[in-house]
Amino acid sequence: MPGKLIIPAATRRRILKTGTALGGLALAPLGFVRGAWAEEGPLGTFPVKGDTVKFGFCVPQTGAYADEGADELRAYQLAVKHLNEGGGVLETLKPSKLTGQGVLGKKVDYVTGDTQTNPDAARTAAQRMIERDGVIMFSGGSSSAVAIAQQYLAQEKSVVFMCALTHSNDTTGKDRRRYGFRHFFNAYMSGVALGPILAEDYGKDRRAYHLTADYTWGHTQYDSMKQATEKQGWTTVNNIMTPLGSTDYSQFLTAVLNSDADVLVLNHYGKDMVNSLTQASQFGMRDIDKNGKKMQIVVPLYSELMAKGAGDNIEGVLGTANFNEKLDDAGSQAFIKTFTDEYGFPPSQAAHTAYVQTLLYANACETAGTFYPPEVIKALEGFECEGIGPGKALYRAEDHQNFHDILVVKGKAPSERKDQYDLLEIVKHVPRAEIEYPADTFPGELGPYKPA
Amino acid sequence: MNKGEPLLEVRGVSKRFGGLQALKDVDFSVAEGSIHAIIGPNGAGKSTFLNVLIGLIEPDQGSVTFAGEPIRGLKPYKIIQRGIARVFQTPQIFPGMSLLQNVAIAAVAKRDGQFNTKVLESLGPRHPIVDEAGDLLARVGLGDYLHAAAEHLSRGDKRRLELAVCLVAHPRLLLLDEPTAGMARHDTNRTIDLLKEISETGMTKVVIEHDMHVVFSLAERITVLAQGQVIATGRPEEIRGNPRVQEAYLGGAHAA
Amino acid sequence: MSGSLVNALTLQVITGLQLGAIYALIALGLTLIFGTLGVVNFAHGALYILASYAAVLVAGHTNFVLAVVLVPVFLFLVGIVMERGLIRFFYDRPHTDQILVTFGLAIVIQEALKWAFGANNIPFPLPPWGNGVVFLHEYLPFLEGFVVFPKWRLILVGVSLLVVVGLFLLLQFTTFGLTVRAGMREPDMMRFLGVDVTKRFAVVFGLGALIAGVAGVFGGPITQVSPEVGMAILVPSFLVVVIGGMGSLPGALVAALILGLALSFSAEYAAVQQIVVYLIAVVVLLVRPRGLMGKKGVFE
Amino acid sequence: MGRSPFAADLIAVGLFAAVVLTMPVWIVWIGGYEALATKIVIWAVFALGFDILLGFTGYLSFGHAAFFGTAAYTTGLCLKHLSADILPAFFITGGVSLVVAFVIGLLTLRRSGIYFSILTLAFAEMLHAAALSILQAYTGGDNGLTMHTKPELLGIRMEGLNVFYLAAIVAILGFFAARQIKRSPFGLMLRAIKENAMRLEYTGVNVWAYKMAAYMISAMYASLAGFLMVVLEPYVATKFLHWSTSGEVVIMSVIGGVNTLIGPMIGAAFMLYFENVIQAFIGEQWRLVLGLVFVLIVIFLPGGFVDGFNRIRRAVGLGGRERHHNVPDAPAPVRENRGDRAARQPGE
Repeated sequence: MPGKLIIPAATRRRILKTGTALGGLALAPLGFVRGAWAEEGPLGTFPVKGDTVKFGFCVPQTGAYADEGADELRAYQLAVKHLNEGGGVLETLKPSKLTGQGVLGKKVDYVTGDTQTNPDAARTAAQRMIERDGVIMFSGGSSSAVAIAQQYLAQEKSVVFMCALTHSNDTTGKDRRRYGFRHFFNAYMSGVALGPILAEDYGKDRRAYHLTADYTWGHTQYDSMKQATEKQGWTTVNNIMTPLGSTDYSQFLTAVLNSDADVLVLNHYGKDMVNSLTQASQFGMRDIDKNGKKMQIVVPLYSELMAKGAGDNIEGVLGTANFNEKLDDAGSQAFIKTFTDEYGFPPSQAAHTAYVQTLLYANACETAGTFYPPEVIKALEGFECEGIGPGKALYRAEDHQNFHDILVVKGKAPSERKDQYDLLEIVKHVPRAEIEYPADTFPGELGPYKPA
Repeated sequence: MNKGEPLLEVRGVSKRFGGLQALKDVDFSVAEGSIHAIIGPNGAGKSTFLNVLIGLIEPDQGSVTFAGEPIRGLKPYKIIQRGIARVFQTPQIFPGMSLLQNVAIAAVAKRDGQFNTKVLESLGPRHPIVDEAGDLLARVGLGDYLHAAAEHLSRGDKRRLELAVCLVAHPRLLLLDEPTAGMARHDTNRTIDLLKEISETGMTKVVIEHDMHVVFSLAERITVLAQGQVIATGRPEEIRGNPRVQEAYLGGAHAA
Repeated sequence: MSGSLVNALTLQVITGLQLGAIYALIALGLTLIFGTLGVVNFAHGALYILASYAAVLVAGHTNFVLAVVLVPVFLFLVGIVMERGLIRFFYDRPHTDQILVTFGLAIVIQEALKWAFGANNIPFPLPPWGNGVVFLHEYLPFLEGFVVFPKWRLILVGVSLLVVVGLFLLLQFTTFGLTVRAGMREPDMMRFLGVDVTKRFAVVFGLGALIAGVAGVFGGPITQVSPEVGMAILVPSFLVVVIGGMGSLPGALVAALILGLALSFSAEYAAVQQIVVYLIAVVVLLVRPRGLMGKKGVFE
Repeated sequence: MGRSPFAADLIAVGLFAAVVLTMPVWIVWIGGYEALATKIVIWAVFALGFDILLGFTGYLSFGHAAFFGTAAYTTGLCLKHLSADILPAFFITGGVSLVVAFVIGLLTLRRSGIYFSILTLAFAEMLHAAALSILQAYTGGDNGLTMHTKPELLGIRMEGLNVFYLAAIVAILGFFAARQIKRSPFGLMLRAIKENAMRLEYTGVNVWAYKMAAYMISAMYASLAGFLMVVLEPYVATKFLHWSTSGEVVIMSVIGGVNTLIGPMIGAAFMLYFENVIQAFIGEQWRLVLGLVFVLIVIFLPGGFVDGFNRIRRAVGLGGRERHHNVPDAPAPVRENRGDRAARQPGE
């Protein structure tokens, strides 16, 4: 990291060995000073033996999110390839210490596991990677529950976890962990980004009805949307917490139709979103007028893969995204191009975040000059870079949330689509500055660098 | 003729199933130590009557007294625990278990009552309960198949096994629902001998039977049921000559 | 105020009807197969989603009407193959084995569909004639103002009614139906009488699958088409069968209606909705030991 | 009633103990790892208890997740809010589980067969729905119950092998207890329930009390497993209450061999091993393969792995019991009919 003193691990060990007797006592209060570790003793899966280093990629291979998992896995494999052979975002990332010849002189290898979109199964799979395969870092996930469960495991085992798809405020809020990092944006940012656009497009005098998936992500998404839209002058008519994984929303949609609301906000993700959106449009909610205005549907968080499942129903529906394959900055382009060359179709935002997370971790190892987790964590904390997407991206030290520009997107009409992947158009780049919030907005404890 | 006080006393029992009057004002009593047969045409209410006795069916009216205490309305297992046992029309045994286990279950139920929590005790080969079960099985003529699964027995042997299950509890009153139904003559005679042999112990028995050969070789008293009512009770020779009984059977034949 | 109450009630009743309709369709097939063959088919949900996928393919390449015709026939054949190839070996096995083997089959079908079509939904667009909404206030004079309902869902209710009536006619007025009904009442007697039930078994199983096929075609656009929908729909459908009484066709219909209405009327209290559904099951089974219209001794 | 029960027992339990206690060593040889070994042992406890209900009494519960999950949540809440020591959590969880098992048992055991299964399922699903919705303030909802606690036992940190040996001791004691129950007068009654509950009632036995006892014992095994799960990993997933958890223990029991005690535990080991080790070799389609394996086992090995083992023993002339069915789930008359039906059907 620029501007900070970096002592190579070996030297540091020598220096500190001389004072081991005092070390334990004296260094405790200095715990937050970089380089002041008593010793890089074995911790978690550290040290890395042999001339390869293993990463663990734990993605859903079965269950509802298997396609997103598959896309994540493609991105991970691409990231490993680039780390070992160069190319891709390695050429745009700044500042970067990545060489394109492995990490810290070791060739990168990986193992995979299946989260089954089930926190318990995900933890068991991650434990296999840690205990048997000795991975130095693991990454993945496609639900906040899985990500949070993995983060806690990461902390218990002192192995860094780089979250992929998780949008809940909790991941870097009340459940933030020292060993977990999230590049993906969150529900709060979605609300802040979407609010002004909604007011602009649909007017300030709107009455919103929310259907919210009944779990913490849904709740935070609802809170954020409510706050952001009410700030624009909207009224919140009602909110129904719908059971997670419902197949039929008609009973809720009936209630919406029966109210005087003229906007329907679907705080659903994945299949819930596809179901509720499709069914809402079957209920004619995209064609009818309420209060003299055309009724609108809003989906705060988009997923391209799921949007595909919703077919024509996404037309004109506003939402947010972390990434889109039409971004034209150098970093995004480098990723999109190499990914498309490799697999023949453009990457999803899940793939993007998975790819970026792997690179950011590897770069942190190079920066720290060691795989020793506390050092790597410190290298990531407060790390700011560009060239992984639009604008500059910052890993905030206080909550391990990455801040970068995000997108407001809109579903395309079938007639405007160029191919089957061309589903969303970018309505607005929302700059990082607009969506930043104080770290104590969602209070939480990161926990220690080293287990007590 | 009575050997002693009535062991079982039934007064005015009635039971109606929807439109069918299954039992009507039935009085019945059995003296301790006697063998009492219940006969009657099909659908006379004989099995329903036995079911009332053991608590499977609660009567609409009437009282049932066993050994001087009312038992009507008690749970079946509580009635059984007072010293009644029943052999069913279709043999009710524990099919997947060995003969020894079948009898041991009843022996445990006798020894420990309706519920036990004896998990520390092991029922090994030399356990007294197992020994007792073995002896009894030998007595009913099943001593050669102690370890066979009960489901492999012939129908007659199953009935004998069920009898052993009942006898091991040393009931004061044994209810038998057509104990020889479907048996060959040879088996029937063996069963009659067996029942007579047990009678030596002074066990009271109530037998439902179609086979008049069995009825007249066993019973000391006979009660005739027809359309849910008692139409006659008496010694075999009295019943044989009773015109109402003849009428009931013939009437039944007409109806059928 | 009272007008909007009438509106709300009407909508909720209609919603309940159509929610029940899809459960009823699946439950009918389940309970028909159970009642006649004594087999608990946990793969029934998988048959439903198989039909949805087939319908998407057929409708996508030709048109929806053809799917309505072809898919149930396809499912009928699938049902016969399933019965002849697998289920018939399980007639003399315990119910647990039947449940487990069909459950295993459901997993296989689900995973095979995932392999072929991916885990995500594939869009199932409504045919043009089924799209849009019906203005209920034009038909129901007691409604005030503006009340709409999706046309497709009303079609679904109609289709369910047709299937129910068709099944009733089939069972009531044909010799085939006579044997099936006799088989449902006294399976052992039928065998004893030497009626060749085996052949009819396959047809009954096919018929159950066919009904799942109809459900898959018309329900697919609502429940969506993705592999795990089969499992998701099985649990409530099975609940419907049990609440109605195992093997009872009218019981299944009544139970489906009750469940649909319960879901519809508890929508505003969604947090307890799932609890309400299971509570209904518990109360029914505790009050009526064999479900609403179950027979004694069946599956106990 | 075996030949020389005591010696046979010592050998059986001793052998079992040896296999379990050395598991962390040998599981590595076959591509496993320590945490997997612990999970296998914990699920084995769950499956073992399940066999006391399903195997002995023939009652098929589709809702055992209720006990596994409730225990896990209770333990989690105790560890999180009360003390990191697992002893208070152990006793509180035990108490809560007893109450829950008694209440659910009281209501569900009034029915038998599929109606019992559905009632148990309904109660478990109600708890699951409640954990996800109205109780999420306590349970953490879909995110699961997370905590920073590091569980300990009287000052010893419970992690890694410590948890394994705790679970292993529970499993060995549990196995010993289950075997003892099986051959005790009490266990004889439980097995008689499955064979013919009506005959048992008319033998003067309070069948309901035995069913309740078996249900409670089985629920306590499940609760112990749930407790151990949270000691192993201080995290509770809502999945623990989901019907798929109940389903998993049924599957384990059946593919292992119901009413064999050892079978369900083997089934548990197989499932977890497949899900976590073999899975990685197969890749994305592992569940398709598992489904096929599962179907084949149900078709060709009706008595599960234990049945397969016995068949091999018979084939090489070592004897071994013949088993026709996993679960004799119906009273004798019904089964006889079914047997007749098979005999009468042509072409089978």
